[in-house]
Amino acid sequence: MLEVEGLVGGYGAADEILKGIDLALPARRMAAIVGPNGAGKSTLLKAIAGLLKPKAGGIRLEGRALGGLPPRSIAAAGIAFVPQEANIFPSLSVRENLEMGGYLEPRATVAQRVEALFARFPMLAEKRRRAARTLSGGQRQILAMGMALMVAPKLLLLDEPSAGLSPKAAQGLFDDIAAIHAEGTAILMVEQNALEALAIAEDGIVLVDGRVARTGQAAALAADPEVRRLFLGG
Amino acid sequence: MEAYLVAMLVFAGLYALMALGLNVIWGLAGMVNLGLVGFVGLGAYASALLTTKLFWPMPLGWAAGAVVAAAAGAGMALIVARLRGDYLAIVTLGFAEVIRLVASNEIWLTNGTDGISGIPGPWRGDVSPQGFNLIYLGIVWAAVAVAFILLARLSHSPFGRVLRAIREDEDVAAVAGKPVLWFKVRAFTIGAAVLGAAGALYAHYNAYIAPEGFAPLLTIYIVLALTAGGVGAMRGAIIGALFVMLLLEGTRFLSGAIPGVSPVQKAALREGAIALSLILLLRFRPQGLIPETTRTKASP
Amino acid sequence: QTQPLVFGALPPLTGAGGPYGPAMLRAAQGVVEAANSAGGVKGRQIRLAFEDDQTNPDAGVRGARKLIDVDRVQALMGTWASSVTTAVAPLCWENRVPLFTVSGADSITLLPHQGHIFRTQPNSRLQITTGSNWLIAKGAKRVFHIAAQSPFAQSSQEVMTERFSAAGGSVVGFIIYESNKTAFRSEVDQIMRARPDTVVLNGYRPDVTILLRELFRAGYDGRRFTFAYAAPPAIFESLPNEVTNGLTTFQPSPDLNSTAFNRLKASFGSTDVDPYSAQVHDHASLAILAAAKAAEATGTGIRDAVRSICQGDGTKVDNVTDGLKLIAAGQAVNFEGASGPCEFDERGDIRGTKFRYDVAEGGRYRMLELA
Amino acid sequence: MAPILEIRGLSRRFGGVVALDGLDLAVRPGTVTALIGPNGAGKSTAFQCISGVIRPDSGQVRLDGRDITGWRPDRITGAGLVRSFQIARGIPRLTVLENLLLYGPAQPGEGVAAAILRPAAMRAREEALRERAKAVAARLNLTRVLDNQAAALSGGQKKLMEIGRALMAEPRLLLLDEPVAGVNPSLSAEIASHIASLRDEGMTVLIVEHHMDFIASLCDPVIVMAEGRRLTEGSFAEVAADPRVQEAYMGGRVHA
Amino acid sequence: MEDWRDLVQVLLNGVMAGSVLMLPAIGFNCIFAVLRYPNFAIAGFATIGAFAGWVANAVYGWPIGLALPLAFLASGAVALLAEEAAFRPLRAAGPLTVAIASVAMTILLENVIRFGFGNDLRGYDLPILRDWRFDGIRVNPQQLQNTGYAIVAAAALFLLLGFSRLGRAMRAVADNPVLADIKGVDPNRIARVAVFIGGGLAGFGGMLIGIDTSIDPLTGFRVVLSVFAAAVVGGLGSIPGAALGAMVVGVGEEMAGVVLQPAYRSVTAFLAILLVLMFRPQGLLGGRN
Ligand SMILES: Nc1ncnc2c1ncn2[C@@H]1O[C@H](COP(=O)(O)OP(=O)(O)OP(=O)(O)O)[C@@H](O)[C@H]1O
Ligand SMILES: Nc1ncnc2c1ncn2[C@@H]1O[C@H](COP(=O)(O)OP(=O)(O)OP(=O)(O)O)[C@@H](O)[C@H]1O
Ligand SMILES: [Mg+2]
Ligand SMILES: [Mg+2]
Repeated sequence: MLEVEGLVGGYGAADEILKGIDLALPARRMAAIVGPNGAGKSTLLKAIAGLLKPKAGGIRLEGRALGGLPPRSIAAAGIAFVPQEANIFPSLSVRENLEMGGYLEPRATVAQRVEALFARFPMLAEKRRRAARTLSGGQRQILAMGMALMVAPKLLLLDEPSAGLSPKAAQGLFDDIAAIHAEGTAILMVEQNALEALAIAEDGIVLVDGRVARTGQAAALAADPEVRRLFLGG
Repeated sequence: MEAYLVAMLVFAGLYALMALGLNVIWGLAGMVNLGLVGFVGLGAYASALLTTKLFWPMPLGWAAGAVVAAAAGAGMALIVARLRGDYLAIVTLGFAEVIRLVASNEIWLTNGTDGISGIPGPWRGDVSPQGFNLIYLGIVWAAVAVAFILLARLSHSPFGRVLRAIREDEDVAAVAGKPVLWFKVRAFTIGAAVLGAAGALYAHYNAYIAPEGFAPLLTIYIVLALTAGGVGAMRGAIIGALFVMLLLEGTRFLSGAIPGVSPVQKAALREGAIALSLILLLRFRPQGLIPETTRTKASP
Repeated sequence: QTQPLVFGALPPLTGAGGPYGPAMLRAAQGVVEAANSAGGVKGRQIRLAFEDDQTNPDAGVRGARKLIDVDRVQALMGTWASSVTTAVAPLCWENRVPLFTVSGADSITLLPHQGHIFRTQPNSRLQITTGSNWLIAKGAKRVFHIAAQSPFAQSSQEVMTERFSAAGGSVVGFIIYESNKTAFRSEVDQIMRARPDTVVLNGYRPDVTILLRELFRAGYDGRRFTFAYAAPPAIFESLPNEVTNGLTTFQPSPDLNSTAFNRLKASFGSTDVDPYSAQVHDHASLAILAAAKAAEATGTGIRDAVRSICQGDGTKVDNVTDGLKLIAAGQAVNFEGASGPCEFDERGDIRGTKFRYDVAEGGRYRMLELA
Repeated sequence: MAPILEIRGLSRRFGGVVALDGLDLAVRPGTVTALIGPNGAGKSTAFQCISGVIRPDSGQVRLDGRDITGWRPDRITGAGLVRSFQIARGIPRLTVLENLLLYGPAQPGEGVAAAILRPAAMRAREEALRERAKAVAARLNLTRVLDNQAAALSGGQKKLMEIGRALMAEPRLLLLDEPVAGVNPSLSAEIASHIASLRDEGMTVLIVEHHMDFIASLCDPVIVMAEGRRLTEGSFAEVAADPRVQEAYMGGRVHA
Repeated sequence: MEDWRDLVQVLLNGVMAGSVLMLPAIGFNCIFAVLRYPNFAIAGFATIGAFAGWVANAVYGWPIGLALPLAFLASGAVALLAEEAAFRPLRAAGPLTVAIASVAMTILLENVIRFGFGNDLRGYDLPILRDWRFDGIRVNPQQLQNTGYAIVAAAALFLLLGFSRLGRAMRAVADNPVLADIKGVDPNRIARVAVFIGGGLAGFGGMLIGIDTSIDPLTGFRVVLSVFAAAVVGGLGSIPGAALGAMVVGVGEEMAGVVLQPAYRSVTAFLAILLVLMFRPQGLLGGRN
């Protein structure tokens, strides 16, 4: 469903952070991307989501070229993205943040999904009227995830969704991700909590220095001693 | 023609000095100061009054102009310590208006809107008008050079580094162990001193000052000069001042060449052209002519 | 001698003086054209260079520098704001360029100008004394003086207090206001509370327009008295007649049947002549005639010749065409201008001016008297 | 041994939210103490109050027995306590190197006269700080990006710089707020061993973290917070065995 | 002050003065709320609106009720043009750079008007009504009506921003334009809406100023300081804040005669501003950022 071919891109003068990425994600599949800090994982997701103009190479969703489209068009094409940083609207209330998550959805659906999310995350319900800037680090992370769940995307891009979550919350989050995936959504997820991520994903991708270093079945990668030593911390 | 060019270079030097002063406060420390003309005015009045009423020697008057403005700058920094960005802008704007209104209304001290005339200039009257012009050109640009060297050193020192940090995130600078208020006060004081000195030099060149001379128009010119040159870079302040002076004066000659328009329309075209050039400059060089660069490299 | 003779004008074309400057410049240009068609000064054509002083001393000084150093003008004319005039005055005398001005501040001619300043505007003390005397004669007892902050607000007040108390009346209130504002309601309330029979509006066009409107709204029905420059005929375009009816203005004026004034009026066509344009008309005429009269058409020559062409027993002339002809013929002339007889005392102040008083009626001015 | 940091009855509310509700805790010198607790327990708020960035409503913070409640942040830093921010707050337009140098203490060049005259003392100090900064950067895998503006860092690199800056200040007591969230596991293991060696050199560290392996390998004791109060304290094994902690925090699954 | 009525009168005068500043201040804050930069070109937009309305009213004889919407549309369109041509490419360089460019834009617009219309003062074709008097206190029906216009516009905009989908999107773009884009909002479209409304309100307000006084190329420039002050005191980006701030500045200025002298009008207003900011550095109704 998602195909990335020879993708080269970056920021301004540093325009070769990604040095030729090839990957393919079939429909309904989940892949976890792992790799050292600064490898280009977030850059890859940003490129797919339309935040960066690729310098070379192509990105296609169901055969349709996405390269060069603005983020909103990519969102409309069915890709939801949760960025690693700056992933909430600080001065909007929690409720409004969720509503913004469903900006492209019909009104009735939005109201319904907000209630569903409040039921799933009581913390959000409790703070629904508070400005998002007052949330703690972990609470923000949950809100960001909640915003992505306001739509029913074909492909979900997650950049370190579990960062800053307590073990319990992280576990809940991974359960949720697995559930969303089970409902048929394709997921591309960057995680430093690599063992957890590889445990629920089907495919694994190791990104090093702007290149795909290894790909394969998630379980196989997680078991590979070389990969463990270099990227998974033991 | 030469006399005119020299005179305009004197003005450009005075503007450059003001832009340098503003750059310390705004460019480095990030405190928006739209009241710079107030500090310029304070310096001008202090020096003019001391030299004409108390007959202080000129250099002492200039120094006093700088000191008075610096004191006001320190006070301002203390008062507005909690304010940021645009909130600071309105307070400083207001400050300049207050200075102008006090100068207009407190006639016993400032001679009101009549202004103060007969302010002495070095060797003025002893040498030819052009001789005086040249002497003043030397004095003003020497002042610019000294200010530039000192301020560039400040800017590239650890002191400048802390100011830049404060400009972007006060909390972090505080957690880094820097007394934020004390840094702000020093930056404002230094910048205001330069502005005050510029004002004093201005007064003794024109021989006359009046409250209307310290209207917001001058602030606009200097702010435009600094932005055109590049906020944060000391060289930018000087280049920007020269650029603005070139625009102000160059447009005179261009607008003179347009046929078929009335004088008011010419004046409108000229001012419009100045504004448009600045907009275009920013449009194509948003960081100004000399963008701020960092000097501290890992491998020198 | 084929080089043209250059004069410089420095009127406010933008900024607070913007409503006045353009007409002032036009008046000067008209005179220069007339002189050129009359053959110029000793065969030399005249060029009028001008710069906008932006109603700001800083810009004024830069403009004056350009006129003096680049255009090499032999005379400067048409400075309006007192601060601009005072700022450019030192440049003028240092460079031996006479300066003709309409600024009213008393202090201007007190500068050490070595004869370089000629002021066609009666100084503010004289104007306000004359105006006060007239009001007293018309029976004003309780006057309110409201003045824009300017170099003569304070001295006007001193004169008025002195005049009115000497005549048994009083100045029942005095306000200096900031002119660059859009609302003066509380000021008007203060006037209403003082119950004056006369309000003297000592400001400029934009603020006087607002004050008149506000006085009308508040229901003030006493006399309103102001300078003609603050309420020139153009004011009828920005205020309805109900508001302006009864407004009295005064201005220094030539004899009623002054041909100079009428000619200027005709050349202005639809727009009306305000006192400042009349004065600048005379600036240009004086400079041209003086240049023709002087041995050498330089700044110093002009400075020294001005008094010889505008006072004395020469043939009365009211325009440059006739004047140039007579001077070329070696005759003495006495120029009488559109703003008055143009006679200067030793400080450069205008002397012996008459004043005219008009009242607004149905969207135009009717002259009350000339005194 | 007397605690280096002691907190008594610290309370802070935001509007209707009680973020801290009478927090008591003590950190013994020479330890790496962990502060853990569910999201929203008040850990970061506690750091804000301790470091002087916000004022507590009531309660006391003592450093070496000295009451530092309500001090300005720079004074607290001067007294030897430095904290990092949970959501990395690099000075965006300074380079990584400059960000690190900024935290260097005792730079005489921060005075106006010295900045202009550039005495040898200033240059020497600058050189020393620069060497330190490079060493710190090397430890944190930041050498390659030293000349990058802080805004041009990856998420994880920002967090690493956050740790690096705090280290530059050479504090006696270091407060780290989720230092390794978003940091690659291999690197976070290295960071753990670096912190351990700093402890051995005499530094005291208080860490908020959610990574259990990191805490288990490094921290003793572990203080658990919930709802603005201290819930319990003990070795990692002790608190991990506490059913209340498991229920509120661990969610039953522990990687250790 | 001899009488309580005098005090009431001063307050009332302040409200009248403030209501003239209100719409431009709201326009200013409307643009600030989304784009986060102070747009000083609001002065130019006000002048454009005043002149557009004047042309319609005095030249073509339109009634004021029709000329006012035209003033809104004309200045809104000019604001949009200025934004797209000049400011948008600068946004990346930071709010202050845009602010400076907007000062230049004001000078440019002032001179465009001057080129076309000269410096003459002009008035609308409108009778001037006498004040109503209540127990010695005077109110002018026209000024009251202007206050009414301003309040209605403020309320409408407040409701729009606070409760509609568009309003939410506007605030979201203000907070985090990139994230808004990711969620499907076109930040540029939202910015255009805000700029159009803000510029339009400024023009509408400019015309009200013209109705109350008279117009010339400096009409907007004369009030820009007070407008900016009103926006800041009320809290940057806050619509009701701008309305409240305008009242504070208006009353502050009218108090000049009571506190100091009328010549110190700006000073009293400034002191009021300083006082407010001392206690609320983010303005009366401003949120923290
Ligand atoms: N400025 C604020 N205004 C209102 N509420 C706030 C504010 N700051 C924090 N809170 C609330 O206080 C509580 C504690 O927040 P804090 O950031 O201290 O949590 P934490 O323990 O650090 O959580 P995490 O592990 O998720 O970072 C949270 O419920 C949070 O929403
Ligand atoms: N805005 C930017 N401008 C220039 N360079 C950038 C920018 N953002 C990131 N980089 C650089 O691009 C490289 C890749 O960054 P990216 O954010 O993709 O890393 P990552 O793999 O997501 O790392 P992490 O796990 O730390 O989040 C890094 O070296 C970083 O320094
Ligand atoms: Mg990343
Ligand atoms: Mg936290």
